[in-house]
Amino acid sequence: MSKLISLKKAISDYVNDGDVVYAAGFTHLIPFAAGHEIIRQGKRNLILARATPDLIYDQMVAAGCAKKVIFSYMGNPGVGSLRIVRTAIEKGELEWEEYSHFGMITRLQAGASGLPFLPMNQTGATDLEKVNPKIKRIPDPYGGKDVIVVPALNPDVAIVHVQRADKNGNAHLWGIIGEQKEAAFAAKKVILTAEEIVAESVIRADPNRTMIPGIVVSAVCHVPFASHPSYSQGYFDRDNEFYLAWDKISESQESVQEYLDEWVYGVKDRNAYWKKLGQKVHKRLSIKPRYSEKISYGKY
Amino acid sequence: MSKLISLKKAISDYVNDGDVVYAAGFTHLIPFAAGHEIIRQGKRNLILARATPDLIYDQMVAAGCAKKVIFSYMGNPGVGSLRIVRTAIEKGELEWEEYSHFGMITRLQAGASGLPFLPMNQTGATDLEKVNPKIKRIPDPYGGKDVIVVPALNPDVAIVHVQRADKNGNAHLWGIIGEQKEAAFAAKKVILTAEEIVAESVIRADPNRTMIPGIVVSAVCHVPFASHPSYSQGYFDRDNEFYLAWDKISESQESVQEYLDEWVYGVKDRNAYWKKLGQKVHKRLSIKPRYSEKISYGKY
Amino acid sequence: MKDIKYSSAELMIINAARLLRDSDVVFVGVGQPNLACNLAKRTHAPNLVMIYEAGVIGAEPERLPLSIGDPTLVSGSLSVVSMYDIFSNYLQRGNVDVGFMGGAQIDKYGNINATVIGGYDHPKVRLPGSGGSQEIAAWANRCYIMTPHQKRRFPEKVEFMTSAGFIGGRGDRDAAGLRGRGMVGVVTDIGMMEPDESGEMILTALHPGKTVDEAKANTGWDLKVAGQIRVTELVSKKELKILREELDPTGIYLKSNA
Amino acid sequence: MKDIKYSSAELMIINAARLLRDSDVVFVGVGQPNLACNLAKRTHAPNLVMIYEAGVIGAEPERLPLSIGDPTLVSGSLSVVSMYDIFSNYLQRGNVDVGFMGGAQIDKYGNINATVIGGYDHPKVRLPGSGGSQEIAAWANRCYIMTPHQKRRFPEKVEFMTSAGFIGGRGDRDAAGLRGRGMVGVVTDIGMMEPDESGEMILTALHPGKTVDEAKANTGWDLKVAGQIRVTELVSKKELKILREELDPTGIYLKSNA
Repeated sequence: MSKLISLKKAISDYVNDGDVVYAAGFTHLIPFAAGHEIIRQGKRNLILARATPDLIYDQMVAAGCAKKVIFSYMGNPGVGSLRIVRTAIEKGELEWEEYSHFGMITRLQAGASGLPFLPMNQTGATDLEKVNPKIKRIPDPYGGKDVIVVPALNPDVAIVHVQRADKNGNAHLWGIIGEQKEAAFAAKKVILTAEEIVAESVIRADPNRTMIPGIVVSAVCHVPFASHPSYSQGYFDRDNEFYLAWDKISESQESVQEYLDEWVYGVKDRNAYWKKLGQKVHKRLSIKPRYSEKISYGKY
Repeated sequence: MSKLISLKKAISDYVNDGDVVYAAGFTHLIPFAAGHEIIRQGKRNLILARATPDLIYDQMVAAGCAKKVIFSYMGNPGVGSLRIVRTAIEKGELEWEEYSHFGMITRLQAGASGLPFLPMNQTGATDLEKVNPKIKRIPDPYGGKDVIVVPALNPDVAIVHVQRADKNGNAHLWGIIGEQKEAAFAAKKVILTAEEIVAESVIRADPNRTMIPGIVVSAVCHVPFASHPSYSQGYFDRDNEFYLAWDKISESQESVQEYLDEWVYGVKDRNAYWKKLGQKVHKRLSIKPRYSEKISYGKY
Repeated sequence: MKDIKYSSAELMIINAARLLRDSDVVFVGVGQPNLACNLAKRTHAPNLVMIYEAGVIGAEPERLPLSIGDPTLVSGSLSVVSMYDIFSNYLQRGNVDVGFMGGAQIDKYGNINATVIGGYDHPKVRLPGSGGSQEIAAWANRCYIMTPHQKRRFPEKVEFMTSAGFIGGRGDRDAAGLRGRGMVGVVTDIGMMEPDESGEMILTALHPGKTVDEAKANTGWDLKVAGQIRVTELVSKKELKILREELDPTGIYLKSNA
Repeated sequence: MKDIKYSSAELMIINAARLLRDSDVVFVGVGQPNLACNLAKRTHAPNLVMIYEAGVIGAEPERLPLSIGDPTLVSGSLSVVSMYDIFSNYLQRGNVDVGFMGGAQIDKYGNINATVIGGYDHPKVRLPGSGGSQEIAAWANRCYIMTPHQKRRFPEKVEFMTSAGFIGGRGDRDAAGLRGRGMVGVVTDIGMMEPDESGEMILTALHPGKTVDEAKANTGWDLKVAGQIRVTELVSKKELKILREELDPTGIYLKSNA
């Protein structure tokens, strides 16, 4: 029953040209390794959905993988503009569909719940509603103000990076948990990358920590450091220098191409990428442990 | 900023006659101590809401505290009928309002979210919809089947028992987490009882475990064993013998009155109740620890 | 083999267990359904994933759980989630293969009453109510029920429809747009009923030694019989041994209808 | 005191910090709002609860967070929840007292544009978009914004309303049924604007040494001035010391507009 395969095979088997892909995460656990593998395999016409598209979507758009983005905040987190996506939109070269954060996450929550839509209260700001026909308003059947509704989002594939999973895809994650759970339940297929593959007994020792159950997972891939230059809470730090560097790299097509050639096309997999980063970077990103207090579930 | 007070004071200050009370829990962490204190203080005309009213609501109804129950499954869990509530309904002495589990929990989730209502998919079983006018159906604005909607439930008071909390009400809970979080966010006031009051640093050592934040809590009460005869995962076992015994006790008004006289009116507080239970019961309910695997959040 | 003795409960549990497939995700109730699932897991379905409406996924109870929220279901399980999540992300989303139903009455179209006998507003017998069964019946891929074959339990039409089978016939279920296939098997102590093309429950199997007449006499509607009626496999020593020695050694759930 | 030197950023951050009350629950952004909140916490508001849209409650960052999802916000915080929970249970439910807004434009009625300059379909400058600001503006009890006082940042009417202030006047906000009180304070490097009874932002305070004429000249609408105009308290050595030595020792956010 093991779903443990290489990331290369997972992307090849479960991501098709034209798919709606949700590479989940809010700043934390961003699945860069999977994004790079998608670029290497030359997937095309993807619809890239995420509340917060960041550098990995910038890179995938730069590599020509995407025809559209669905988002609610498009930025280089903590740095500034997401130059490539932004320029592609300004030039009319990329389709986009836009929500507020709550609208975007509500779409996923509806998808995860198997509902056709979910409501939100009014915000008074109606301009997004005017430009996005998927955002509608309906009466409150209990006599209050009209509510805003958005339709379910059910991506073809969700890609989620986690701290630890067993070979069946039961996964513990902690720190900022953004919309990972919702993306996994909403999607038709789920590719999991994990810092560590652990025995099922480790998962079963703390079931309240399991946010994604194996029953919704298609593939489990052991990919340490898959989230670099983002981070994995408790494993390594965010590479802020790279986020700053990307602000420069993404200023010209040439430097972007050079980056992709060297760091994506030029490496076989994440292991090669991590080695290439070198010990100085490894050391800069290393962190000391800070442990949780244990709890007892009790023998019953 | 400490909200730590006695349970007696908490019930006196925050529970008023006529309130909608949600004493949360699905078999686990049922706040019996708070229910007994409500009985001792002679609160009247309460509307008792919970997906799964069990023995504590049976006792509160028997003691004359309630005028109505709102529920989705009324039973003595694992044993059978909830005799007192059932008889009161059959005799027309108690009002009731009824949902499916999902309907009941959806009402709370809407309440917790600050929404006027939430939708559910159709189930084909329409009889409950016919007898409960709060259950409505509305069109799917995206062209699918009509959906069923239920209105938000915002109890006046939620009572939640937790394994550990700090004095401000930030609480860790684990094991079956039922609808505790939703009840706490939905309610206007929250009374927390806790097996242990811990330093804030214990809570901060595992923030992903915190399901209820102090900012929504009105009172924190240190009440070990507050959930007996239900249980607290990792602390003690469910007293199944009592659940079986209640099936007999609740057969006659006399034996119920005797029970209340001895175990509720006859004891000052939960501490006295627990002592009165005696060492044999304590030993029968004691459990051996089974610890979670620790995680690291990392020093950043 | 013919001198193996078993109770009605054991007969039903063993036959229900056989309906489960390896890797099924099952929404389990306590009592007999729990025993059936654990028996299947210990025989032909080792990868069965047991889900409880209390929010527990992948339970591996070390002792016999005495309620649906027993702490033994939690310790060592794969995941524990909120009630809202279990009903939305698991059940409504379509992640549950099998649901086990309970109820006081089940009718000709597999509809279940677990709410009330007599009028709703002035009940003669007030039953526990839906709990999760309204949703399980609608959204699990396959639903089963185990119940002794008695006329009062099988009326032609339930007095209150707590959970939908095929409503007034299969077309009604399709019209409501329910994702699950509905009540696909009723296991009794006489045999088994399954829906025909119209959604009517018909007799499709008999346990060894039981007869069509017994089944008809104990059913509240004019029970049709399948063209090919199956006789269920004999209860095996192995199945009984697991039930009696490992799963319910004190016979809490096995003794009924002995 | 008059020889204390500070940057525009420091002036705005210190004045924003002063608007926070002890025990406020604040929805914090990174950068200047984060510094303002941490400054308030270290001075007059030790019980301030800082919430981040990444889902972190009660953060006590040990280093300067460089993004809204910095791991230092998580380690040692009171709680971490999903994005859906932070927007529904916290913000929409009304558990947030203060929201700090950002945006490229803010208009006469406190509405914010963080979406686009030029037409939406063919943008001249495509900005990041709403993120959480549409909801923060609607549902936090009090909203503040810090922004340099420049004409292009203060147009009479935003080109795209990402987040509502008072829309076309206070009546519009009431009609939409928004729970929060809206944009109650705009802190600039010249002074402060607050809404009058109609919801129009008017000049209510000046920083020491600044003038009404400066404010008017740098505002895109005909800026009204409050009857009683306040002069803000001088920036103190203590406030500057905390900012410079404890909170942003390398001056990442403090240096701007120096």
